[in-house]
Amino acid sequence: MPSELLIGLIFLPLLGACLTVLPWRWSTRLGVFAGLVSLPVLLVALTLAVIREGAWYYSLGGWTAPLGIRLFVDPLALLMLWMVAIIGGVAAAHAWHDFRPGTPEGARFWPLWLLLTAAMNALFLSADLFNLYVCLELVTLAAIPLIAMAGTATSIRAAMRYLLLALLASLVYLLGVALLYNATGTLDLYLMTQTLAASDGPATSLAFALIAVGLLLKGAVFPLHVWLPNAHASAPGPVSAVLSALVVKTAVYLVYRLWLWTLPAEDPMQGAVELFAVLGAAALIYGGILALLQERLKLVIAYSTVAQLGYLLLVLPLASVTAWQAASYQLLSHGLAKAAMFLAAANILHAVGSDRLADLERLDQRTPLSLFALALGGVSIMGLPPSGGFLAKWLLLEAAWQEGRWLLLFVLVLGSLLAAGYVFRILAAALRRADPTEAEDAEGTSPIGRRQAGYALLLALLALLAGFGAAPILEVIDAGAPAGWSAP
Amino acid sequence: MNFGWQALPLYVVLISVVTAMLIFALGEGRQHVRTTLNLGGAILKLALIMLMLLAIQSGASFEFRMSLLPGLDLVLHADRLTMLFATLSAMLWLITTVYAIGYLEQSPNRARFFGFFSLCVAATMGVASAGNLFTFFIFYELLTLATWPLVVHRGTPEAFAAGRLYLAYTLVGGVLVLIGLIWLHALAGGSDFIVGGSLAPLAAGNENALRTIFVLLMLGFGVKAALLPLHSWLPRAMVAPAPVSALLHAVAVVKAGAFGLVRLVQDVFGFDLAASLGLADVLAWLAAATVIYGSVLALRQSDLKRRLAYSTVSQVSYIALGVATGGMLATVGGLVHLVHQGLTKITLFFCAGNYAEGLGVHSIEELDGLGQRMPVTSVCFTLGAFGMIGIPPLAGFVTKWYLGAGAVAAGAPWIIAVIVASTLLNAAYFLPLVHRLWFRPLPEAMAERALAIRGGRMQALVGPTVVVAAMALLAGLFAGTPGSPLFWVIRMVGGES
Amino acid sequence: MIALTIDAIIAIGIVWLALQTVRGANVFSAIIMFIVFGLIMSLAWARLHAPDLALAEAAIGAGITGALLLVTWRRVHVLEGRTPQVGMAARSLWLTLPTALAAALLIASLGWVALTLPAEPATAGELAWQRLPEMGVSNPVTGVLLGFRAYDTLLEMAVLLAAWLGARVVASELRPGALPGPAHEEVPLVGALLSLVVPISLLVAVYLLQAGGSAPGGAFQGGAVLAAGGVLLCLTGRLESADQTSLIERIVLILGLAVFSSVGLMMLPLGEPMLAMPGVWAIYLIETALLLSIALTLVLLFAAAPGLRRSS
Amino acid sequence: MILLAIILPLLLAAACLLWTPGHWRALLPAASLPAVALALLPAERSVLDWALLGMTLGPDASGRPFLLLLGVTWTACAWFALGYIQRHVRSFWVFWLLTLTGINLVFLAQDTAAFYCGYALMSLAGYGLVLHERSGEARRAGRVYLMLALFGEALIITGLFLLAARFGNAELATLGERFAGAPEADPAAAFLFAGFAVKMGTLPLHVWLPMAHPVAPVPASAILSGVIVKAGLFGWLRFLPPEAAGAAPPVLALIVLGLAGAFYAALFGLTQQRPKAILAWSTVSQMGLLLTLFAASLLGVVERELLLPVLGLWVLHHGLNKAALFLATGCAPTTSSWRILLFAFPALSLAGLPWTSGALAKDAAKSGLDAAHMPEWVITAFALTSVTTTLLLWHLLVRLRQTDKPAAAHPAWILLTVAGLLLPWFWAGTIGQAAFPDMVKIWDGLWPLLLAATAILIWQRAQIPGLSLPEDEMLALGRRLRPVIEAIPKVPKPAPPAAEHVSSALMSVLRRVEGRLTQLPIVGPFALALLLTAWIIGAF
Amino acid sequence: MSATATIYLLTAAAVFGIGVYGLLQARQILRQLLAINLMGGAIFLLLITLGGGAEGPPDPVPQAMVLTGIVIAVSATAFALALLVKLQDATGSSDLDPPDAE
Repeated sequence: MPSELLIGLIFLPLLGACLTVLPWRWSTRLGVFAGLVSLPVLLVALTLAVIREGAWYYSLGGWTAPLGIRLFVDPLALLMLWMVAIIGGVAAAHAWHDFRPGTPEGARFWPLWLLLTAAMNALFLSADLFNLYVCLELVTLAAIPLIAMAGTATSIRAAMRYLLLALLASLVYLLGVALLYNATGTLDLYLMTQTLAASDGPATSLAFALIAVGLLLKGAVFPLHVWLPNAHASAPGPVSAVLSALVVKTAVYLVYRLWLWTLPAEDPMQGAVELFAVLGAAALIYGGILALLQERLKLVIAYSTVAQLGYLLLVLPLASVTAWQAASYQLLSHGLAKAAMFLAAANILHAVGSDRLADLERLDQRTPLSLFALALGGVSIMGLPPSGGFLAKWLLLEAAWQEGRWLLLFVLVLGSLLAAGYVFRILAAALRRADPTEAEDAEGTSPIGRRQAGYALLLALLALLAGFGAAPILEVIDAGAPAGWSAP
Repeated sequence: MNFGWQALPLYVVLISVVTAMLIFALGEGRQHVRTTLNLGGAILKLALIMLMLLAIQSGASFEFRMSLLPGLDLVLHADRLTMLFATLSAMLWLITTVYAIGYLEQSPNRARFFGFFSLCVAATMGVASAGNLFTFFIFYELLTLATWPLVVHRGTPEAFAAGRLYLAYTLVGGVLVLIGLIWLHALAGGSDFIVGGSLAPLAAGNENALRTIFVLLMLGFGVKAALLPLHSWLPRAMVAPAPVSALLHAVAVVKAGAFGLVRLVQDVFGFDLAASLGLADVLAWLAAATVIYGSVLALRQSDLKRRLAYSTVSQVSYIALGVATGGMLATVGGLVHLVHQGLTKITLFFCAGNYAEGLGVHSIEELDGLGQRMPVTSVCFTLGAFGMIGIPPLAGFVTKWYLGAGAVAAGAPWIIAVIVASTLLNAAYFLPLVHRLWFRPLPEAMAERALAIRGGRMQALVGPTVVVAAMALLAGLFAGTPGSPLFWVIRMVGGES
Repeated sequence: MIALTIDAIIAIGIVWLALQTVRGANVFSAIIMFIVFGLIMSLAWARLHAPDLALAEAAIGAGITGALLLVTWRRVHVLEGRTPQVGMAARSLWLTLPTALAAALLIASLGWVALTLPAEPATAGELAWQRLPEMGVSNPVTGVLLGFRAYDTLLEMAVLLAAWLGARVVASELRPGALPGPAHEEVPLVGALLSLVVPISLLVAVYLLQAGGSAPGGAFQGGAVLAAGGVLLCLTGRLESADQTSLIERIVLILGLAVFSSVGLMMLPLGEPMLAMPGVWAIYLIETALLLSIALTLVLLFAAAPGLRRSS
Repeated sequence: MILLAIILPLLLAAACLLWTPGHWRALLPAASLPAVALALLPAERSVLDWALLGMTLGPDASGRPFLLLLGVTWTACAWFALGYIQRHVRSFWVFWLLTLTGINLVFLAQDTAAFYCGYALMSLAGYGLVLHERSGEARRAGRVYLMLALFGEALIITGLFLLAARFGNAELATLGERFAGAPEADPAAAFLFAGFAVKMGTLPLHVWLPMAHPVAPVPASAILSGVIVKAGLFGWLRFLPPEAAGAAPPVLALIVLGLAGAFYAALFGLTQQRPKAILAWSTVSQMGLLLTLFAASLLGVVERELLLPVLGLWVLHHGLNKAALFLATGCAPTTSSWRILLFAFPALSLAGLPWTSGALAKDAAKSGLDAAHMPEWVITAFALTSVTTTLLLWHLLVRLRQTDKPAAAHPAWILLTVAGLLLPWFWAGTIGQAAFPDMVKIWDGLWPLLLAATAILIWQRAQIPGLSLPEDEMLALGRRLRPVIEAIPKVPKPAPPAAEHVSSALMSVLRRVEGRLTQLPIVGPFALALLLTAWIIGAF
Repeated sequence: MSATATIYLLTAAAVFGIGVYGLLQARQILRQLLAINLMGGAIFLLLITLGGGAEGPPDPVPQAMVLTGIVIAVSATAFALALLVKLQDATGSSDLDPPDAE
């Protein structure tokens, strides 16, 4: 039974996408419901199964690896799937208003959205390098049109740049896969390990280097982040949320998989984690500073993503159970918080008509709920308690401390200060009053506005709650720590 | 986790959180509901605290524990120190709320204001009842968050500049605490506050680590406590409305920092360990320097609230000074100042607010002759000023008495020089104000200016002022009475060390 | 030796054409070079014992891609009346040099690594040969595509669908379609030619489809050929763009994905694993659906139109 | 009664704060009557352990003369003030009554904290009295008064801290026994001595006194000079038991200081022009004498026992007479012969004319000093101060005649003068010091007066021109020095840091970098470089 | 390794490099897309050659992969071309980095 859950996670959205292509309104609704609402239900069952049975493989078509393609589910995958379900689901609910079924926009939006969901689910479950390539391409090709749905010149330009670099990234990755296949005779992530341990030579390391660069490009890691800010900032709100919270994480997820699971512990290529850490540190600082320099709300949030991704790479050299917890929790809390912020930003943009920081005065009057969601998300991003982000930062610092990485510690701290800088810059802009004596104007928020704000708030509250519910989550996560990281 | 009777500290914190949320949800209109909520929350909280106080008197103990991370618990408990701070904040919150309702009448963004106001108090309660450093830190940072909107409440460029500075300082301070905390966690695990310190068994071999940790935490808490090189945010934060300044200075932010220092010395390191590592001296010197420096700078301010702010810089360090001096007497002096400074300073800020609201008076020069226009406020101000100087029988005297005696008893007579010098400086910057109030002629323009507070507003503004002034007076006058802050502190220190 | 010479010539041709594509005097000639590059590539595939690829490269890589490139080039450059720009000259040396250097390093290292790779037969490949009989088809490539790695193929259909959906999202309202309007001037011979070519393409497609089981060919090649027929119909104005995607078109578009998924799911209740093929018929069923979907998607992508209809 | 003494003035002060004193103002002088009762009625003691740090209040032997002085003088002066004060009436009475509360507390306190509480209240409320006229001169005087008062308080509190560390809120009565041998004794005693010396106007801490007393309204000057300065002495007596002085008390040094003050002040007073300033300097001089006596009482327990009544008598005598003289300055004493007579009684009493209370006090003092085995020159010098005092009071009379403006003679003045004549005798009787002088003593009292009279005659004959010096002699010196101090060059402020420029430049650079980075030909090589780096890390 | 394999491997390496260079250097997006397709072709060539295509019997797995890759490439190219047209509509330029932006 549990394995059918995996199938459901991939194929329900996929078939849902097929349904939404059909022209009827009911088919779209049915497709969306089948593809999105079912996910949390499946995941509850899956979570119980994972807790009960631990990680397991599922061979598609009954063809065992290395011949066939396997699915693999473990706590990390489970975490990512949950994020897809929750963040994707809430973002979809938010999108429901702007992209109603039956309208031309809705007809264009939902199939892509469901394909994106299916692609991410497939990606997080796949255990096959080439299959992952297909998944990555599907993610890219589903995500970029969604960016372009905004229709503005900036969004088109951003989509184009994203597309070109994503294609470059995919191809670089594919080249690596080709080399690896030849060197190991298999495409399975987990079978490969044994062969890799036996083989050595420049080919596998070049292959991993290629894969790394491909993933770093897709994951928008400094200095290869250049496509991200505009793409994320110019997309429609729910799309931005999913892009920042989930899509870029796919690449990071694969880096984790490859370096922590596939690569043997003693492989010299493990040295690349130091490079990742350096890049992560640079991203943290650079992204933070750039976020401080932005004049538009969504760009600030987008650069914040660049910075926050740095945390995820910084963890790699630490190799401890704490570091593992830190990485998982950062994945989760950043996802929730960032999605909340983008949804809130979309509401603000909608209400104000501009997301230039200079135009955002008196937001606490105009869009109080969205601002609140934005602020709560910001709290988590800054890593201030009580929030999931705080716990993640705490774990990161603790992990860095345990390993005696002082420089890393410094960078982490600096990064969080920069984050505080840009978050509070937004809030300051939002609370500003052009004329302090001016009387309040009771602009009522429309019911729709309230509902839309409610979605952002929901995610923000989840990010907040993550600050309290860590113990059970981490208990599950701990069981999935990669080999070598679980030792106390 | 235990959500029953034992979790009372949690509920005390939650009351304010819920109040805040309801206020946010209520929005800008519905003034009466909001007022009812505000006062209801404050009174309920005070009642709960009184209940806890009684229970603790009769030997009960409270603890709420919840695992946040493996090996790290969120602990809320209630020891005597908690109750001291919690009672003070709850009481002053109630009074300040009344005051703020009057103060902000007709001004915009009240929902936001009162929401964050409540949140701020929730954080303060959390700080008070935190049972370990980790929990303390959580609420400490929450406090930063909740205060910032209050600091920038006016929405003017100066307010934002002040807010920026405030954040820069407090966030960096938070980071320092965080680092220290992580280090400590690595050394000692999630150590709870234990009277006399929980680190003593670790001391051997870890001296330098512990020293560094102490300094990190000290600087971190020192930011909010406005210790010497870290104080500049405080005067700038004066752009906030008067109730905020009052709360900031008397109850919440600054006190949280000072309270952190107390916890650090008393319950984390323990005074003996801190002293044997030479750390208590460091803190004492720093605090002493702050005491003097703050006073000297206060002398140079011509804006009333800024002068009060620098006075706070100076006065709050008494707390740290007392605790760092060690010994029963000085500790009593330091801890009791937690309450005394709160009462006195809130009086002064209320008065400053009354002057500002009533006659638009902000600078010291404008105080001339106001004793005639606003006699009650001026009497309260005078009482507050005398309390700050430490003139008996006001509360400030009791503090200084114990501090001074404690300094000698602890073999650090140089501290007397600090206290005396500070007293003189206090007098030097407060007495001219009193002089202006009572002995300068009232300028024509001021005599003709209409008093902007009257009617119900008058009661809401002057009433709390009188109440806190009376409390500041009575806390000193009846210091020997059972139930007075001094009495409580003496029992606490005497019973525990 | 002769074989080696041929290989060398093909290789030189490939590299030269690649260079020409990149350095071509103008975009148009670059596209032409690229199309030729694709054709030569299919020769290389043939030389490398990959006839399936040779077919696919010719039909898709060179054919459809080329057609897409050319029609887009026309829409972007010619219709706008812009003078084609010189390819490389505009970048300054400071921008060119690092790239060139890096590319050269890349070529060197890639070449070196590829040459030092131990040429050991791959395990997965060996297994595929061994277990091919279980699939019921004799073409190992089809076996892999629709059997062992059917999941890849399924997702690939999703990619194709996503591409079409994406193209719909960014469809230009200002410049509808690349198709000639109704007033297109008819060349006399075209009609006769079409009436010959289109049925042939259909025939070839069907042949490729059924041959895929045992010989080179399959849904992709067949679909591409069918699409080529469709492209011709478009180019000659037999088909013109419609404002809406018709229901049939929609169904055909998702047909591949839906049928593939359904067949895969079908076995689940029977206790079989997902995507286990119930028999050869299922492979052919899926292949047919894939062929139709691929062909229609490619034609629609070429036409850059929501849908097609017969010209009035 | 004790509480009444504290609370009555407080209540009246509150009443005055709220309402301008109206027809009930006649009550105001009564505020100080409980003190009289406390001085005369049998001792009682209240322990108020709920108040402050645990208060104990009650009159004792050393306090009674002070209380008597306080009660009588204050009542009389208040009576005088009822009519005299016309401006800032409320303010005057509030401070008047607060001062009264404070000094009551000082004289009644039996524990350290309560004493200090009263002392501080008295000092600060006294500021209001000094400043009553609100003139520029009053302000200046007030400022100096306040600064020195605070300085004194600071010294006192320092001393008290030192005591408190050992004894807590020490009960004053037993302080002496416990003081002995305590390591803090010496520094505590030094601080306390210096602190109270400020109030006493002991050289060189007297600066405030000649400034403050003249500017205050007449009744205020009267109590300042007559009563409040005595609080300093009272503090000495309370906190400096003979045991406190330790092994080698610097008694002689203190005596010299006291005598020097007595002579210096009297002589300096001769250079003054304003009657009240002259009287103030006289007070400084007299306080020097009290210091001498007090110093002698430090020698040991026996000496203290011996001199304590003498000090009490002296306090009573000087207080009443000095207050009477101050009131006299408000009653145009030279405008009629009976007024001159009335003026002469206290003046001559101060000068020590036999049969006056002054003579009584001086005799007692001399015999006390004798009994304390003081060197002969001390006693001689002590006697010689009568000469200077006489000269000074003569000078006062001369100045009064030149400046007097017509004014009504207030009955309070007469009352006080009479009290000054009689009360010390009465008091001496109650403590067994009253004795009619024999001839030796009469001569002892008379020769200084004769000497002074001779000097006056010579002076008038020789027509030596009067010298006029400012009242605030030390501050005047300071003013001379100011240009010198200001000439010291100031350290220039450093230029504002260039950090802002640097950071904004950095920001614009970063913006440009980010703009460039988005271009493929730039980000591409980066990616390739990363690739090679990663590869090199892994492969080599 | 056979000579044929060597030849094609080197060809693949060269074409990939040329593709990278072209992608990064080209101004027009059309050219960049061509370059991307060249890179794809090079990878496919590498896969097949390494998959024993030169010696036979060929490994069917890489062949299937390449087939999938080709379809993906054409999908991506098709979408990119549609986006290009839209880009020109929206910005009036078919370049990402117009010369004046430098």
